[in-house]
This record gives sequence, C-alpha cells and structure tokens, in this order.
Amino acid sequence: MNESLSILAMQVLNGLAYGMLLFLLAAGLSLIFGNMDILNLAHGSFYMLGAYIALSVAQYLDNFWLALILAPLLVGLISLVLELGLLRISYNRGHLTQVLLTFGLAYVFNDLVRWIWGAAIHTLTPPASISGSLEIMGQTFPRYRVFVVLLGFVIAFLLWFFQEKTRWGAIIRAGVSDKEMVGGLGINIHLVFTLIFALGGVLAGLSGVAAGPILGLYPGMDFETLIFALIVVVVGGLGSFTATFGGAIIIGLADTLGKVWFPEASLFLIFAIMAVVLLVKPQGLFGGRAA
Amino acid sequence: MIENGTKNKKALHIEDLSKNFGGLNILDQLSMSVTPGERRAIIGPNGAGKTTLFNVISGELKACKGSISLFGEEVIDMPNHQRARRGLARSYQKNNLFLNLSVLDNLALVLQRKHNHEGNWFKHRSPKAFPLLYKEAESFLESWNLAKKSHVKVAELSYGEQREIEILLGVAADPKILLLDEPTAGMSVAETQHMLRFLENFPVDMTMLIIEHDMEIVFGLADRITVLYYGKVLAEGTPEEIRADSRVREVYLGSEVSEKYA
Amino acid sequence: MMIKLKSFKIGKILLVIAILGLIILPLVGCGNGGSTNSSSGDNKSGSNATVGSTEPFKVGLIIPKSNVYATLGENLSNGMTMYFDEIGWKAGGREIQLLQEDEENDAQAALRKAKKLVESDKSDVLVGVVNSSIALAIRDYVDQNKVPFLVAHAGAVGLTRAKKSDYVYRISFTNEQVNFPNGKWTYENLGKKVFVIAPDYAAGKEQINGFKKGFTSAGGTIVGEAWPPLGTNDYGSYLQQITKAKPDAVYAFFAGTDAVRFVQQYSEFGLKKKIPLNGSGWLNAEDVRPAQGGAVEGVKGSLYWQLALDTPENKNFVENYKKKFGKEPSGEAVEGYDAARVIAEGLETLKGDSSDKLKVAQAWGDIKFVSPRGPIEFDKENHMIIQNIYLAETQKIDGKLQNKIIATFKNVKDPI
Amino acid sequence: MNRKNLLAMSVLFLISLVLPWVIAVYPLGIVIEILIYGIFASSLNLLLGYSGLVSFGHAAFFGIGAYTASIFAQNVSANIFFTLPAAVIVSLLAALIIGFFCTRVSGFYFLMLTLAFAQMIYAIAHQWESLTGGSNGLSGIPVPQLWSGFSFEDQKLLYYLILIVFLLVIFGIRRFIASPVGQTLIGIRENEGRLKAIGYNIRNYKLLAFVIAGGLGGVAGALYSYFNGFVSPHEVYWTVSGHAIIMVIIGGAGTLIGPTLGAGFLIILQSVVSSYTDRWYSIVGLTFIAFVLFAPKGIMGLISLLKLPGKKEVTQNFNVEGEKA
Repeated sequence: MNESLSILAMQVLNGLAYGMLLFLLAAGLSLIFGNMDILNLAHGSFYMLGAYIALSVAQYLDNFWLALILAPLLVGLISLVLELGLLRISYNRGHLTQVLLTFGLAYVFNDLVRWIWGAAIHTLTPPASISGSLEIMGQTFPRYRVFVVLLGFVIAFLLWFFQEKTRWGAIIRAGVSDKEMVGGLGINIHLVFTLIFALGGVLAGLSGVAAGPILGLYPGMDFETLIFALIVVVVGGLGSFTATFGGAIIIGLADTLGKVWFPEASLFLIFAIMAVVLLVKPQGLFGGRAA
Repeated sequence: MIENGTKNKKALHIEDLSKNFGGLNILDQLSMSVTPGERRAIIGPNGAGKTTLFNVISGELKACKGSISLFGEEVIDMPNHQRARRGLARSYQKNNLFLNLSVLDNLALVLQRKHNHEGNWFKHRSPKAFPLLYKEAESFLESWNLAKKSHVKVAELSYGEQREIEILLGVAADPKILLLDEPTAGMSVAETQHMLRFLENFPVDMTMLIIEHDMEIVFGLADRITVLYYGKVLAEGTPEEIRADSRVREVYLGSEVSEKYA
Repeated sequence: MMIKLKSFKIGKILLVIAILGLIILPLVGCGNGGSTNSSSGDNKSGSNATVGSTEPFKVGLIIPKSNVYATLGENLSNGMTMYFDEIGWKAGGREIQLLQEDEENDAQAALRKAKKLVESDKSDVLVGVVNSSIALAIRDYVDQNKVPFLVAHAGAVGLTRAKKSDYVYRISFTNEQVNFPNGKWTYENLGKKVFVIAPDYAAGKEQINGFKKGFTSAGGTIVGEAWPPLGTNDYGSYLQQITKAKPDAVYAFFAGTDAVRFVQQYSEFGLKKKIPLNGSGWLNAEDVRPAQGGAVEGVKGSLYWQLALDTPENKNFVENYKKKFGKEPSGEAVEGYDAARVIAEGLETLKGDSSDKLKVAQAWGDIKFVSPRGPIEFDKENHMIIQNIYLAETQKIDGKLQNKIIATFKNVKDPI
Repeated sequence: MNRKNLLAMSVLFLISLVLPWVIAVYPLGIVIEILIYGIFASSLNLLLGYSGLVSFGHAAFFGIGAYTASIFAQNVSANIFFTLPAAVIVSLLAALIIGFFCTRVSGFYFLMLTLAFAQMIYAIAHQWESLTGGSNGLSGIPVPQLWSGFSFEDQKLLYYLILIVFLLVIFGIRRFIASPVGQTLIGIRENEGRLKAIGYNIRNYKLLAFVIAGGLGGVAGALYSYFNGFVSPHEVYWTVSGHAIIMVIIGGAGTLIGPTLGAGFLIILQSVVSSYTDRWYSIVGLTFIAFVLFAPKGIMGLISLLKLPGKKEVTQNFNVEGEKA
C-alpha cells in the first residue's frame, strides 16, 4: 500500500517534470497567439534550435549552465530577426498566410539543423550537481527531473510576476483582451509584438535546453513537440501564463499517467482530452477569453 | 402560443428585459411594446443601451432575464436565425456586409432565403433557374439606383452606397418587423435626404424600429418615440409628447440638439 | 448566372493548359530519356537492355535521406558505395550505376520513388528500405512488376514469410532473428523470469516475439510486458512496473531516440544496478552510445554485427571505412556493403545478362561469402539471410565505452 | 457556355484523354497522384476556401476512405461498385459524427478540434491491428475490378477511372458552389454573423459542407488505395492534413481548380527536388515563404495577374480569396 502510494507520487513527479517542459514551450506559443493572433507553427523549431545551440555551447565552453542561459537568448535573437524581417508582413493577411509562412520556416529550420548538426542523435549532459539520482521514500528519482520541476516553478513565478506586477506585463495583458486599446494608449504596438515574439522564442529555446538531457536531440523533435504545445495552449486557454501553466501540468500528468494506466490508448488520450475541453469549455480550462 | 389578447396584437412585446456585461446593467428591466405597422424611433444618449436592445431583440446577444415576443410568440430562447425566420430583419450601425461579393450576390443571399431556395444544392443560381428571384433583385436594384453596380464588389463601392446596401439587405427580406440601427450614420446631408426618402417609402404594414441620432429623421418618420436612458425607458410617446417632455429635454435634448429642434 | 461562366475565359484556360504542359513536359522528358542522375559518363539513352548488354546495370537505392532516419540511410549508402568502389563499379562486364532516392519516411512518397527508379530511370534492381511498412508496400509493387528487390534493412517478418516473393530477398535480418538465440542465452545466463518491453508497433512486437520464442522454449517465464508508445518521452512509469515485477532480467527492444531515453532512464531510475538489461542490439548500437553516455555501461544486446568483431574481414572493413568516410561504420553500413556485394556477384554469375529478372533474383539466392559480419548465405526456402548473431555487452575498455562480444550464435535462421 | 470556352474545354479534355498514350508509365503515375490529391485538396477547399473553415484534420477522411476500401477489397470484394460506395458511406458517417461536434466551435478551436479527431482516428488506425494491420498498414490489396474478369491491372485503365471520378468531383463542386447552398457557404466565409441575422441556420450549412468534404475526402482515399495497393496509418497523420492545407493555399483557396494545381505543384516539387538534393526540405520551405511574399493568392492569383489587359473581368465568386481572419 505504502509502496504503491510512493510509486504514484513518483509518477506524479515525472508528470510534473514533463509538464514543466511543456509549460516553457507553450507559454511562448500562447503569448504569441493570444497577443498577436499569430499561429506560429515554427514554434517547435525554436525549441529544437534551443536544444542544438545549447549542444554546441556546451561542447565549446564545456558548461551546461552557460548553455542554459546563452542558447535561449540566441534563439530569442533569431526569433526577433524573424519577426522583424518576415512575420511582420503577414499580420494582416489572415491565418492561412501565417500557416503557410511559419510552416515554411519550420521546414527550413528542420533542414538547417540537420545540415549544421547532422542527423545523429545527441543528448545534453547536465553537470554532476544535478545528475544522478535521489532516494525519496525508498524510490529512486533522477535529480535532473527535480531540477526541471524547480526550474519550471521559478520561471512560472517570474513570468507571473512579470505579467501581473510590471508595466510591460500590464500592456501585454491588455493586448490579449483589446488590441485597439493598447494602440490607443500611445504604445507602439509593433514594438510590443516584436518583444513578445522574442520572449516566446527565448522561452521555447529554454524549453529545448531543459528538455535536452531528458528527451534528447534528434531531427523531427520540432514537429513532434509543436503538436503538444498546441494542445497545452488549447487545454489551458489563452490569455495568461497561469492558464498555460495549468494546461501544461494537466497534459504533462495526463500523458505520463495515461501511458501507465492505458498504454494502448495513450496516442488517443491527450487528443481526447483536448476534444472534450474544446467542446465543454472552448476558451480553455483556465482561459478567460475566446479567440 | 396565444398568451393573452393584448400581447397577441403587438408586433413586438418586451417585458422586464435585462442584460448585463460584467456586472454593468446595460438593459435594466426594460419593457415596451410596438403595434403592427408602427414606426418607432429609439433615441437616447450614448450608452443608453439602444444597440444592445437591438442585439437582444434580434437574438445576437442572449438576454439575462425577461421576455420578448414577436406577434405573440415568445422568442427569448430562440437563436437569431429562427427569429429572422419569423419575420425579423435588421441593419447594423457599422456596415456589416459580404464585402467580397457583388451587390447582386449580397442581395441574392437575402432573396434566396425569402424564396425558400436556401436548401437548393444542385441548381446553378442563375436568372434562368431562378427567374423570380432575379426579377425581384433587379427591381430592388433598379429602385435603389444600384442597377449599374450590381456586379461590382461591395468593397469597391462608396461608403454611402454600402450604407444603402446595408439597409437594403434588411428591407429586401420583406420583414414583418425591421430594426434599423442608425441608418444614416456617417452619411452626408444629401445622402441622408436620399435615405430618408427610401425610409418613407417602405411598405406601410412593415413595423419598423429605428435608432437614430438625426432628429430630423426621428421626428419626420416616427409615429412614436421611446427614449432610453441607462437601460431603462425614460419616456415614450408621440413626437409631440416627447418634444414636450421635460425629463427628455433634460437628459437628452438638453444640449446642442435642443437648441436646434426645441 | 453569367458571371460564373465567365470564370472559364479562354485566356485563363490556355494559361492553365500552359502550366499543365510545363508540369507534364519534364515528366514526358524523363519518361523517354532514361536516367538523369547517373553517376558516370557513358549514358546513351535507350530503353531495353539486351542480352549481354553493355548498358550500365542500374541499382535503385531507396533509403531515408531526410528527417529522423537520415543517418541510417547515409550509412547504408556509404557501405554500398564503398563496395562498388572496391570493384571499380563493374561486374559481369557491365558498368554499375547507383541511383539513390529518399524514402522520406512516407510509404506513398517511397512507392513513388520506387516507381520512378523502375519505370523512369530503368533500374534493373531495387535495394534498401529502412521502414517496414514501406518495404511491404514496395514488395507488392516489385512482385507485380517483376523487379528484383534486395531488402537491406527493414525487418518485418512477413516480407520473407507470408508475403515472400520470388523477387524479394533479404540481406539484413528479421525482427525475430536477432533476438531468438538471445532468448535461450538469457534463460541460461540471466535468469528464468524476464520482463519484456518494446515500443507498441509492429516491429516492437516482432522483436519481442523472437526473444520469447527462444526464451520460453528454453523454459523461461515472462513475468511482465510493457508496450510504451513509439517515441515515449518518459519511461519512468514503466520502469516502476518493472521494479514491481521483480524479474531476474529485462529484455528490451528500442532503437534511435527511444534507445537513448530508455537506457538513460533505466540508469537514472536506479534499475541498472539491480536488474541486468538485455535486448536487441540497437539498445547499445554504435549510433546511440555517444548520446547514452555512461548509462549504457553493462547493457547487453544481440545483433547481426558488432564493430568489435575480431575477424580479418571485419577489421579490414572497419579500417577501410574509417579511412574513406572518417568515422566508424554502423550495422547499416555493413548491410549496404553486403547488399552491394550480393548484387555485384549475382551479376557476375549471370555474366552480365540481366534480361531475365527472375534469374537475377535467383542468382542472389546462390551467393555465399564471408562478410564483415561473418559467413552469410540465403535460406532457399524463404530468401532470408542466414547469419551469425552476436551478443555484445558495453564495457569500459581503456577508459572508453565499447561493445565487447560475449557470445556468438552461429548460422541463425529466421525462427519461423 | 460560349463557343470559345467549349473549344478550350474540349482541347483540355482531349489532352487528358490521350495523355496515357503519350507519356510514360512513371509520369502517368504522377498525374494519377495529382488527380487523387486534386480531389482531396478540392474537398478540403470546400471547407477552407469556400466556407472559411480551416480544418486541420482532413486526413481523417482520406484515411477512412482508404482503409474502408482496402478492408472491403480484402475481405469482401474488390469490385469498385462495392468498395467505392462503402468508402464514401463510411467517410460520410464519420464526417457527420465528427462534424456534429466540430461545427459547435469556430476559428482556431475548429482547427484544433478537427486535429484532435483526426489524431484519434490515427491512433485507432495505429492500434487496431486486427483490422488495420497496425503500424505496418495493409498491403497486398487486390486490384480493383469493374466486374469479375475486368480489373484495373493496367495503369492506363486506372487513370481513366480516376480521371472520370476527378471530373465528376470537380464539376460537382462547381455546380454545388454555384447553387444557393454553395453561395450560402461563401456567405459564411464572408460574414457569418450577417448571414445568421438574415435567417440562415449556419451550423446546418457548416455541417453539410463538412459532410460533403468528408465524403469526397473518402473518395480520394479510396482511389489512393486502388492506385497504391496499400494503406498505412501515415495517411491519417496530421502532416497529411497539413499538406492538403498547403496545396489549397498554394493553388488558391476558394478557386475551383486552384487546389488541384496546388496538389500538382507540391507533388512535383517534392518528387523532383528530392531526387536531386537531400536539401529538399529547405527548398520546399523556401517555396512556401516565397508564395507568401510574392504570390499571396496562390497559383490562381498568379494566373489572374497574367490576364490579358483589356479583358476586364467582373467579380465572380470563385476567385475570391478565402482569407478572413
């Protein structure tokens, strides 16, 4: 009895770790979609770029921590350039154009990564202080996952603080509910968009680095994760980091626990959850606004 | 469906209607009724809830509470397309058209429903296949001086022309009751005059509710006037009664308008 | 309504015709013209290869060249190129041309490529294919159109059993073959109770099935099974199931990213210290070990080839491959190398006469040689390769993780 | 129809009739694929281009059609008078059920809900091994027959069969879109709210469009199984839905033949480019971006730009870009 309880506790912890990765990934996507009304199908590419750039940084500088900081910033820079150079023209062209544009970008990035880093499988090695395993209640638990959970909570708190307590956060919140108002306040909405997009890139990049030691680096990781990020956005709902956080934890847990309890149906499960949420509460479980 | 005698005779009967957004009462236990064939103007200062009233009547917004009946039939729980099918039509304050379609195609969308062709999925919609529909479209466009523009995309028309089509889409449905939301909004003086002539020529048995800021139209057209103020009916009566009502003058006609019309 | 009809204006239609023409013309062109990407000079166009022809013998290679399995494809292709280089791209008096197409990890695209190679480029034989469902799709096509097809990786058992064809031979392995002998070995060396785990798809089931055949017929019991979905991120929960079942050993099939994650997590969750991990050789293969890091130490796996195989043929092969491509070969490189040799020697026995396609395929069936992976020959019954299976354990040797062969199972047939 | 049009149509028709006799087997196969995907993309265009409903799960119906036709051909009869109606009926039913739910939501939520259903169908195709063959799919599907003794062994015959179905579908769509119901769908794309106020029950129309599009998607899937002789879960995967969307946009959303041109463009681009370079992902991706930059209305938009000056064309519904955010 005690044993099965501790097993459950561990599965929940696993689900949380996965949920945190999903949160980092989806937070940017939700922010971009909620604010800019852009469905960025290249978001998975940012995740992939983060992981691969971190691989190079970690190789050359031999420092995981530096990679954890530098890689997301570089991805943010890339997304900044993309927003200024390409995405901006698609703002008033409707979703279909954006789908085509960002899908095209995703294709190019997929190939670019394979070109630069090759198609072999890689992994990121975390430093000794956060690798290995911990013994909790007689169960072994990988230290790195605990780190990911903590990292997720810290980032979630920072984002929450940013959104709720700072001026820029207030502007972004306003942007989700009413774009015209933001423009009316005399704020350069384009600047806001650019910064949001870059922030989304940074978050996706961070998620890529953080996921590297658990999920590995391989061609195709971009498209695989994109769908998960979309699901989290839908289930959580648009509008706030808190909503995305909730959605990510639900999907992280559902996917992890679902694979244990109903392995045959696991391909089915998260899509079924998404469908139910869409039908019962289309604005998402924690979202305030319908798009 | 007959509930009581008086209600049955009304084209529109509203009782105790409330609508709030985020705790703010836009419509506050509002009651009013309109007799068939009546021209009723709805006036009131900005934020009085006029457009919200129209949206609730047409069913685009759901009322929080109250009842609405059209010719004796309760419609409060009906979706808007069902209310439209019971003879309700409307125009919008901001043009709300099929911008990428031609004038004729815009009109045809109204007419094909009126002629009950909207379920036909195998016949090419052409003058040959649907002669009655196209004849009627032609005569509408003719009388609205739009015949030459019938194949032009609505998006390419002038604002005034678009405004006319906005009204035309409402009236072409041959409704028993028509809601016009500021039909002359944004129009020049000449265009307004032009529009007024159309409005005057609408069929006499058509009940009409009109939200309007142009007092010339209001007093020239309306049989009765309802004044809304913060979601409530402040006053109701003939143009003369309203003109004479001190409360109305205070809240609404008190400013620049009263100087012109009082 | 006339406006609708006007959408079919003549000018527009002519333009559409022009565009269709532009689309179709190059197709007509390549239909009549023969190969456009031949690797060497002498390239006369003409369609029917006559007896004892001096026409080049065209080998159509279908391998993944993009996305997830691109590395497998690259190694396969390298192996083939290397062998053909060694023989100077000539066999049976004919020049050999290698035409490569991307499998695209999409059966439809791959089938399109197969058709292109055969119908447009006039390939004499097809070779390659990594994905089993793609191999099965191409199998029907080559069977109908009588094109010899040498499967050089895909392991679906059906290809050389229920769906065997006169035109299909397999130089690689079957999903059961690589695991079957390991079953008996596991029973004898690791224990009587085993937990099996593999991804929930056809290949995973077949791999485990091969193990079970060997293991249970030796007397072992399966104490638990787990079938995580392909591409599972997190094996934590399955690892807990394993802990709970208390097996003597775990037998697993995972490849690529799955193998990296599983082996890493097996170690992270502390199972490695308690329960030995055995499996099919992709678990600790050359392509995944660098990413697995220290976690893979002590993991065992059985495969048709190992880098550490100490035979003159293999040492020679490994050395030449390193020299040529600047990296160590993989199992797929060996498959490619052997496939090229089978094709070349087959052509040699026919003295370059490839006019009878059935004979081309049958000639393959008679070929026997000592490959880098040991002696190989084809089973006449089902056209499936008979080969040694090597069980290797990853050990730290001279401070470097390497696979050491701890058992050799000789001349293993597909365990039907 | 005037005389010039008739002439042009007959020329086009004649070309398509003699095509199998002038081009080789492989290019004919490509043409067949283009026709199949032309049907598929055109069926999606009913939703995406005409009705403004961006479905990200259209592969579901392609897969259902292909699996149904294959399963019936393997277990019951390979007669197309049997397999094709079976495929259509099953995909219509599936579309009715999926559409019933999906038409309750709109915009981005519609997109995600269609994706969810399609992925659930994918999961079923992947897991229900006894019926669908699991991840290996179904292969060795019997060649379709017209009656026993007359089968479509010869690719030329199959081409004619698929050409006939293609023409029927295209002309069917043309007629349907020109009908009052079709025009109403365009109205939904243009201004759903106004149409409701006029008295249309929008959900029924959306459901109708969804069901018809699903049925035609099933037709494409069935033809695909005839042509390839196999079907695998990959055909239901979301990337196939994504490709169909791209075909429609690249060809020209809301145009009659745009989607087919888009299908042709994408299939040829992919198969030609991937034969020459392993970098084809980049080239395909850059092509998408180039379309956004230089041809936002797709191939049909380019064609209309090339129109001879002086021949001014009146507004017509087919060419309206289906892009209302």
